[in-house]
Parts: sequence; C-alpha cells; structure tokens
Amino acid sequence: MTVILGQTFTGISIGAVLLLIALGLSLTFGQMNVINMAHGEFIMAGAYTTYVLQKSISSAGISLLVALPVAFLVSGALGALLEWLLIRRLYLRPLDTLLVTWGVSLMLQQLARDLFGAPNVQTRAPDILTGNITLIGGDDPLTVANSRLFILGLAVAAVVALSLTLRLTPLGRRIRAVVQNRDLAEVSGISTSTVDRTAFFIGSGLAGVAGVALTLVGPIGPTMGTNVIIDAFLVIVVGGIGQLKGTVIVAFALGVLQSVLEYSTTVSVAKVLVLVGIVAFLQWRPQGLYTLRTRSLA
Amino acid sequence: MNLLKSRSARAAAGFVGAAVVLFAVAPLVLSDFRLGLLAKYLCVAMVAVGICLAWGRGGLLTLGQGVFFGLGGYAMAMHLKIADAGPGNLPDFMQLYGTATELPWWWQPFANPVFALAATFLLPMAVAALLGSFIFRRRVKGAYFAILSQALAAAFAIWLIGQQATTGGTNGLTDIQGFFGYALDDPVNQRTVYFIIAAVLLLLIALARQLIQSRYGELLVAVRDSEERVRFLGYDPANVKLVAYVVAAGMAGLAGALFVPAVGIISPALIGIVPSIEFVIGAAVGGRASLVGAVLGAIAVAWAKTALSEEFPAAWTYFQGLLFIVALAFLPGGLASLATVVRRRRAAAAAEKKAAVIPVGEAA
Amino acid sequence: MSSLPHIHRRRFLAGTASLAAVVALSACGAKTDAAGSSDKAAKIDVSGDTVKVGLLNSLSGTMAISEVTVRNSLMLAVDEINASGGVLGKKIKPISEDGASDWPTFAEKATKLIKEDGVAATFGCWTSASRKAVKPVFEKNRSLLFYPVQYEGLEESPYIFYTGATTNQQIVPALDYLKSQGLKKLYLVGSDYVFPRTANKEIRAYAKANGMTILGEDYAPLGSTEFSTIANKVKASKADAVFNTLNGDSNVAFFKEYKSAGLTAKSMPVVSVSIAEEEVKSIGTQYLDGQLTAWNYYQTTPGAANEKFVKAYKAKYGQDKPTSDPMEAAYVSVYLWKAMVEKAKSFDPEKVKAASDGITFDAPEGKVTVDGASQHIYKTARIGKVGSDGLIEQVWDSGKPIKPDPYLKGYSWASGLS
Amino acid sequence: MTGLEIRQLRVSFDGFTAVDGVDLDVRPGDLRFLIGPNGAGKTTLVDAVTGLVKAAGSVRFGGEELLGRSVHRIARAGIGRTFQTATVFEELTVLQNLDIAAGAGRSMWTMLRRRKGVPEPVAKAMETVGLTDLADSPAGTLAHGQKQWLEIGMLLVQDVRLLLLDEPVAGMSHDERQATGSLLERISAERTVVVIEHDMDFMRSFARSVSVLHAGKVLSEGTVAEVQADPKVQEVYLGHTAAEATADVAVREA
Repeated sequence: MTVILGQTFTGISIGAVLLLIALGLSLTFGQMNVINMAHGEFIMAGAYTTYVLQKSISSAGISLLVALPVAFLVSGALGALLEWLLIRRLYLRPLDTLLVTWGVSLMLQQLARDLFGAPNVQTRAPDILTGNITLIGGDDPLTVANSRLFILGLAVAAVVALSLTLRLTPLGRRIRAVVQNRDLAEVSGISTSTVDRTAFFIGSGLAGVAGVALTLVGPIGPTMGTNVIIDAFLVIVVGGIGQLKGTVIVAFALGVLQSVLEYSTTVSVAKVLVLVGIVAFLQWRPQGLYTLRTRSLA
Repeated sequence: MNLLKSRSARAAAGFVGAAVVLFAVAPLVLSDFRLGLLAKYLCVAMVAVGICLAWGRGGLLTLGQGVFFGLGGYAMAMHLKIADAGPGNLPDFMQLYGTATELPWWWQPFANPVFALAATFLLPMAVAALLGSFIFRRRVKGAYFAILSQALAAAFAIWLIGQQATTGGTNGLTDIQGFFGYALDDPVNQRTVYFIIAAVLLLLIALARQLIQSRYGELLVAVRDSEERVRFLGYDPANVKLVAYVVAAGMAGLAGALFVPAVGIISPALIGIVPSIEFVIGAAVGGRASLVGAVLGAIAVAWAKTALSEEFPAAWTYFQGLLFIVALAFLPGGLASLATVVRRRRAAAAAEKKAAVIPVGEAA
Repeated sequence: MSSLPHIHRRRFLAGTASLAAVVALSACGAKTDAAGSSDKAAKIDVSGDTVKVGLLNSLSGTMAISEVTVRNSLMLAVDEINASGGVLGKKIKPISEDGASDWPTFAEKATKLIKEDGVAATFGCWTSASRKAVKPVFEKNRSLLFYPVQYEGLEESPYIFYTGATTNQQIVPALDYLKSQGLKKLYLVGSDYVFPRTANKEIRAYAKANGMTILGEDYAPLGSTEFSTIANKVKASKADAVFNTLNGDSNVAFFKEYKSAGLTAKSMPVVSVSIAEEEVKSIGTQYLDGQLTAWNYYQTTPGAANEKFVKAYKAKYGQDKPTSDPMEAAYVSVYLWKAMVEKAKSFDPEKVKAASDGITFDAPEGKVTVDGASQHIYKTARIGKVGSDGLIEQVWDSGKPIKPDPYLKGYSWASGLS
Repeated sequence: MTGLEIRQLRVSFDGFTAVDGVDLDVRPGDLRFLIGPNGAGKTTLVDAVTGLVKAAGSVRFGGEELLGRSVHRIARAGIGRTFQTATVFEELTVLQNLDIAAGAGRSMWTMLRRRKGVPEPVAKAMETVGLTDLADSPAGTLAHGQKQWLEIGMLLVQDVRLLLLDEPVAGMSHDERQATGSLLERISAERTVVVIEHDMDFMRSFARSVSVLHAGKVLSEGTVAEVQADPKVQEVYLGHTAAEATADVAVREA
C-alpha cells in the first residue's frame, strides 16, 4: 500500500517537473506553433542564473526566491531576442524553426561551456528544501521531499498565473486573438509582431523559472536542456496543441505512468514503454487529448 | 519536349561527371584516411536522398531516420560479427558481457549473408511500412509527425542500450574485422568498400530521380502542397506518403549497412535524436527539394563538421550552429536555391511572379 | 602544408594505389585469413624538432563535463615536459581533437591523428564505449593509446596503456572495505552501460563468496536525471550501503534525491566509484557530506609530487579548480610515455612497448610502476570520505600498490565471470 | 434517374449546430445555386457531402449512400468539389495538375513511370476551360480566374457527375464571370452542378434553380424569381445579416 501511494506521489512530483518544463512550450509551441529546440537551453539559462545569483547572495533561500523572477526575465529576454532575430522570419515554416533553433541550441550550449566551464556547477538549496515530510510514519514510512512539494507548488502557481494571464488580461486576449486569426487581429489594430514577441517572452521566461526549479533536483550544466526537451514536447503533443488543461493532465499522467513502470520494471524499460505508449496513444487520438475543433481546422 | 530532352541530357552529363569525380578524381587526390571519411559522408548522403524524397518532395519531416539507419547498420554488423567470430563461436562482446552460451534466436538468421543483406533494407522498409500505415492513416502530420519520429528514435536507442548482453549496449557493435571474407584493415579492401558505397549512392540517386520525375513524383508534390485537395481527387494521400516514407527508410537502412564496413562500428549514438536531426539538416542546408542539393548538402555539412572540428576543436559547434541558422533561416530552399535566387534577381525586371517557397524544378 | 613536389608524389602514389584497387576489385583483395601479413604500422612524424602527440577528449556533448578536465591535465603535463626540454630532445606538439561524446567520432579522430598527423602516441578517451570504438583503430595502425580512466577490466589491448584503475584496484578494495566495516547488505545503482553492468556482475560474485547480499540492482540510462523511484526503492530495501556506479549528470540528480528521501551517509552510506573532486564540486557537499568514494588518488593525497601537481594545476587553471583521480592518471600517463620513450630511445611504438615493463614514476598518487605484461600500472587503492569543505579525505588505503589484474585471474570467486 | 438526395442532414461542432435537418434534391443536369447569409451552413453542407465533416442523416447520389465513407472514396464515387480559395497545386504545371486529377485509377506501374505525351481527357479538359496555351506554366503563376478554371478542369478530367463549387467567381472580373458562367452552363448539360454563391447578379444570370439556406435549414427553394419573391428570404437578407456574421465568428472560436 505504501508503495502504491509512494509511487503515486513520486509520479506526481515527476509530473510537476514535466509540467514546469513543458509549460512555456504550451505557449510557444502550443499557441504559436513554433518548435523551439532551444527551449531546453532557456531552462539552462534559468539554472545558471540561480548559480550566478548565489555568488552574490549568500543566503540560499533568498537567492532562490530572487532567482525566480530574475530567471524569468533572463530567459524571457533570450526568447524575445530569438524571436526578433530569427523566429519571426519563420512563422510560415514551423518545421524549419525546429532545425534553426537546433542550431541556436548548439551555440547556447557551447556558450555556457565557455562562460561557466564544461563541468556542471553547483547551487546550494535552502536547507528546508533538502528535507522531507512524513505522511505516514511507522516502519515503512511514506515521505515526500520538500523540494518536490516546492516544485509542485511552483508548477501550480505558474499554471494558474499563465491561465489567468491568457483569460483575463488584455494581453491574453490579444494573444488568443492572434492565435485564432492573425489577419483579423491585425486589421483590428493589434500589433501581431508585438504580441508574438510578448508571448515568446512569457513562454521562454517560464523555461527560466523551470530552470530555477531544476537546480533543486538535477544537475546544472551545459547539456541539461537536451535531457528534458523531448519529454517537454511530448507532453504538449499528447496533451493537445494549444490546450493548457491537456498539458497539465498529461504531465501528471505521464509522471505517474513513468514512476509506476519504473518501479515494476527498470528505468530504461519504463522510458521505452512510455515512449511507445505515447506513439500508440497518438494513433488513438492523433490530435492529442484535447483538440481545438473548429471549422477552420477541419 | 525539347526542354525535357535537354534536361535528361543534363542529368546524364551530371551522372557521368559525378561518377568521374567519385571513381577517378577522389581516389587520386585523397589520402586513404580522407577517402575513408568521404565514404562515410556518402553514406550520410544516401540518407539525404531518402530525406529529399520524403521531406523535400513529400513534406514528411522524418526526424527518425536514425532508426532506419540503425536497423540497416545493426543488420549488417550482426552478420559481420557472427562471421568474425567464426562458426560455433559467440561474438566477442557476448563472451565478455553476456550470459548466453549460444546466439540469441533473433541473431541466428543474420548468420546467413543473404538474409542479412536483404534485411539491411527490407527490415527498415517493413518497419516503416508498419509505422507509416498507422501514422498516415490517422493523419498524424507536421509537428506531430516530427516529434513522434523523435520519440521513436529515442525509444529505439534507449532499448538498444538496455540490451547490453545481446546488442552491445552503449558500445554498440565494434571492432568489425571482415566484410564478407575480406579483411577490412587492408587499405585495398577499404578502397573497394568506398567504391561500393559510391556506386550504391549513384544508384539510389538514379532511383530517386526516376521516382521524382514519374507521375508518382508529381502526385507526391501535390500531396505535400495540399493533402486535402489530393484526397478530393480520389487518391488516398496516406498511401502516397507511405511509399516515400518506406523508400526513404530503405535508403537509410542501406546507408547504415554500408556505414558499418566503412567506419567499423555501429552504435546507439548513431540512432538517437541528435544524429536523426543531423541527417535532416544536411539535406536542408543543401536544398531539401533538390536531389543534387540534398546530396551535396549532406556531404558538405558532414565535411564541414570534420573540417571545423579539426581546425577549432573547442569552438567548432559555434560555427556548426551558425551554419544551420544562416542556411535555414535565410535560404529556405537551401544552397540549391541560390542559383534560382540569382536567376530570379536577374529576371526581376520581368513580370511580377509569386515567389515559390521551395523550388521544385531542378531535380537531379 | 607540405611543399609542392611532396604533394605531387603523394597524388602519384595514391593514383597507383587507386589503379591497383581497380585491379584488386577483380582479384578481390586480401582475405580475412591473410590479414596482418603486410606491415601496416603507422608512420610517426619525427621530422623537425617536435614530436606530435594526440589529445583525444570530448570537448562538446554530454561527456565534456568530465573530459575537459582531463584535457587540462594532459596539457599541463605536456607544458611541463616541454619546459624541461621535451622528450628525446624534441618538444611535444599536442594535436587536439574533439571526440564530441560520440563513439564513431572518436574512431574517426583517432584515425586522423594516427594517419594524417603521424602522432607518436594518443592520450584520452573516457567512456568504455569510446575506448572500444578506438581500440581497433590503434591495433590496426599499431599506434599507442594512453587511457586514463578507471574501467571495467576484461581487456588487454597490446596497443593501449591503462593508467586508471582496473577493477581489482578500485572495486574489489572498496568491497573489502565495506566488508571490514560490517556493511554486508548492498544495493547496486548504476548507469546503463558496460562499466556498471560488468562491475555489478563482479560485485555479485564477490558478495556470493563473502557472505554479502545484494538487495537490488537498478540501472538508469546515461544522462538520466530522474531518480525519485530509484531512491524510493533503495530506501525501502533497508540496505546497509549503496554501491554507486552512476556516471556524469545522473550522480547529481541521484544524490539530491537521496538526501530528499531522508537517506544520509550515516543511515546508509553510498560508495561511489565515479565521483571525484570535480563531481563533488558540481553536486555540492550539502548532498555528499560524509559519503564514500573509491579511487587511487585524491587532491589531499600526501606527498611532494602531489603538492607540486596541485599547485601547478591551480596556477594554470584557477585556484578554485580541484584535481581528481582521472586527471592525475592522465597527467601520469604523459610522464610514463616520456619515460618509456627515453628508455627505448625511440618513438617507435613497438620499442616503446618493449621498454615499458618496470617503468616507474613518482606520481602524485605515489610511486607507480608499469606492468609490461598487462600494460596496466600498479596502483594503491584508497577509500575516501567527502568532507564538508568539498575535498575528499582518505579513510583507508591498501598499504601498497596493487598489481593490476584486469581479468581477475587471481581471485577464485571471479572464475566464472569471463 | 436520381441526382443528389439529402435527407435530414445534421452537423454540429461542440454543441453548435451548423446544419440542422436539411432536405435537398438536385436533379441531374441541374445548375443549382445555394445562397444564404454567412453562417447559414452552406459550406458545411458541402463539407458533409464530401466527407470532410461528420454528419447525421442521409446523403445519396445516384442512389448510393455517401455518409460514412472516407473522403477519397466519395471522390471516387464521382463527386468533386472546389474550395473558396482556389486550391490548385501551385508548384506543378497546368498539365501536371490535370494529369494528377485524371489519374486516381492508375496502376502502380503507370504511376512509377514518367508521363509520355498528353492524355486525351486532359487535352479535352484543357480545351474546355481554355488553358491549352498555358499547359506548361506552373499553376502558381496563373491569374485568379484561371486557377478557378483549372480547378473546374480538374473536376472534368475526373469525370465527376456531381460538381460542388464553393464561390467560384469570388474576386473575378466581369469578363471572367461571364466566361465562368457559360463554362458552368456547358458543363451542367451532362452533370449535376451545385454552386455556393454570394454574387446575386451572377446567380440571376446563370442559376437554373436556387436553394436559400438560413441558420442551418432550407428557407426557400425554387427558380430565381420564386425565391426572390419569398418574403422570408427578404427578411433574412435585410434583417439578420449582422447577427449571423457574429455567429460565424463564434463557430471559429468554439
């Protein structure tokens, strides 16, 4: 029983990480149809931001909290720059963005190597986040890591913030308008290029936030982005492009699936099964879990 | 009609030229080592021929060509490892890391050279046919198809790595000594392998050219540009795409199979997401829709990788990244479209024309 | 570039060879059985007052995190040797190549170094996979590789010198240590590749013969960074200790998860065989404090040779840069090659090999001796404990250098392994 | 002899019913115009007939049930359509476009060979739509009207018996409209033609019969004169246009 509960919690915590790394993509890929392979490197930029800030702020807790908004700005700015330099030329060729941003990703990795050295770097987590809380005591205790709870909280907060932004603010309405009908939005007086850049800023900024969170659970190094990028895209694809709720559900579902399979088989087998399962799922629902059904897409 | 004639004349001249370069000039001017590298680039170019067909002509961004390359490569390498070990013996890595005392059942058919040779392209084609018939019938396309391909490539690589006792795991199959009885460390035989590779590449180009110029080739472009429209004409676009996908898979398989004697190794590192993207990028830089462009692009990008990394071992990825970005963002038709771009500029005074995104005309 | 007449001559020769190839196509080349009859030894370029050596490490890709430090250390040794007059009166000219964390690329670059550059020896490789990829290249061309990383054993290539530990110099002593501490129930965690799988096979054999039990064995793909399930499994097993053969990025994620699960060096110590000072630095002492490592060298290893090495390394690359076992083994490998060459009075690999037996060097880890038969070196095993300052303090050593035994022939429990 | 028979056709998207129980009969040889305000369900009706959207009810042509068949099978049953924006294969030549349209039944072997010469039906269709001189021009370089004609030509070489044309004269010059109109008259002699159109002048000049759709239902049916006299039609066209336009946007945003 403890095992099942424990693995469910583990799955949810894996899901929270997945959700956080995929959330920015739900905007740039899901809404804007840009396959940004450098998204992983924006996550990396967020992690390195934490590292740099810790050099000047000695308290691990404060530096982590400061890192969240700063990483959002740093990665967001990188994203906006990328959009302005390259992606705006490629909106009509979504598949080409994949290859172009792959080139960008190679360069950013090398840049990180030259700026911070090839080896991984270390950040200090606040002590409170390295512990755990016990849900069920006794001989076979069920514990949940504080770092995972923090990430879960952060992921939920980010989802709420993003969905409120999209729903309630004028910016959000403009983004949705542009996504749904670019020409109509343009003639209604919306500057589509500004909206594109802002949306890219937010999506990339969220990658930065994910990068800060990843410093609590994983390595901080030049290739950390490539480790997660495909998983992030799969979450969006399975969830359904342009569907925030699909992203959320699928992130947690994949997390739980992964953790249960990992427990009952091996990590490698679990990974293969999850990937094959995703392919099979897309046979069943080629447009993902939730789909936008409109006449224009028919 | 005159145009067609002169075009096929030009194509024939191109073939002869390419054959002269590959069979006479290259062996004359290149050292054994560089010729060996060229053999490797030509294998990449074979994959690019398939990509030109599937992606350039059919619009299928196949980001999983590593899978088919790997299937072909492993099929060949398994046979060669069995042959190296000699009858009754296990391949070296199985003796070291495995627990089995005899060949696993799925290795056994590969002891037969004919089976192994046929498997190098039939196996990838069968897998592609199976996958494709599902994927295309369910109308998975565009970004979904691209990311799905990547997921498959990742899954295949992870699976191979996990089966160390029977696949060599991360190491892959290495230290391949002989090629159907001929010692691979003999430079003369290495050269022969190069000639075989060059000949197969030319053959594949000829095959792809025939396909592209056939009615099927025209239909494939039609599917790429407007799948719905083709469906209204009474075709099943899924079948049209499937043919291109399967042919491309077979070409990647052959490339993988020939890569093994040329380089002496096949490993999961050649199968995952990164190599699969690199296969596509070569074709894209050269010009995805043009056979000549895709082939030369693949060779050029592979060559640039070698040259840049030799010259700037610590900073070459900057140049590589920059090359991809510049070529793809600013020259969507690839280097092959440069000629078209120049011609357009010259003819700019003439009537206003709607610029085609990807030039179709100059195939092969 | 070479002079013009030289190029012409090469073209001409290549042309003849190409014609010969066409003829050979019908004559069908050499059969496998006849292989090795012709002499194919690599040509070493000793023209001029320099001798070239190849440095082959991953400077990009996932392995760069580890291999760049080895490259730094190799460069330090080359610079030092050049400053003191070089080898046989020739300055060493290092040719740098990037293996790019890709095994076929390693093979390509190794071929290039040997055939195009005419290097006298090559130093580098980290993963077993890269070594396996280049092994046939060095054997085919009869050129030397110096491999500086601890590995899984079961290999003796006539053209490779192994200056890192083989299993009986690292893993077996670590198991001896655990046994002596009464830690008899082990959980095995490793990356999914040759070294951990082979190491764990040996650990199981050792455990069986020594009354220890293995409670579980888990592998994660290289580069995997999600370890919550494995941490759960380890915790639930209630093992005495964990034997960790994870490599690279995975270690960071594993130890962060390990601590989050409430496991500590006190409650369940982890012995790691791929965590050196550089990795400690990237994981953080917060997560590693008190955990055990098994190596042959630590930055804190006493002795004048090590003080000099550490000082020189920090002076060249920065005061915050630690030194580690693979870096030391790489550093040593260049000096050993120099000593062999000087003893042989030749750069010829065959002569160098013949001269190798008994070569000693006063290394940072203490005196090391080359075992000419296996081409490995005698090394002292050391168990260390990670301190809160990020350095590793030795808590046990084998007392004297252990004779390398890559096939574990001297251990009866290992008889069924290979 | 039965033409197109539609019974109780119903299509809905996420709760919004775009076609709401339409009955429609078009005899062979008819040139039927479908008119109605935006959002009336005209295009959705055609989508349903051609299998693009799922629908309930019954659609028969020549006695054969079409609903539930896949798009390319419906096409093979002799039903062809055009779209609001001309969709020809821009990178292929006029000849190649028509050749593809003519070839759905070709064998694998024929497909894998090059085209030799110009097939008879293709030449005839090029003649009919007046594009013979432009046979080797890429379709992307054609003028707007020419593209529409090419599309109609592609339906002709397919030898379709039912043509569904979605706003074929939108954006055409006056001369092009006249040419298109007479082309349709000629074609409809041997086939059933249904045209969705907003252009009332064009309709008055060429329609043999008219159906008016409104809010997913057939509002009125008859000759041009009959329909124009219908007070319901007048009300819809004068009163509710703005509201319907909004509904159209709602569909897209759903």
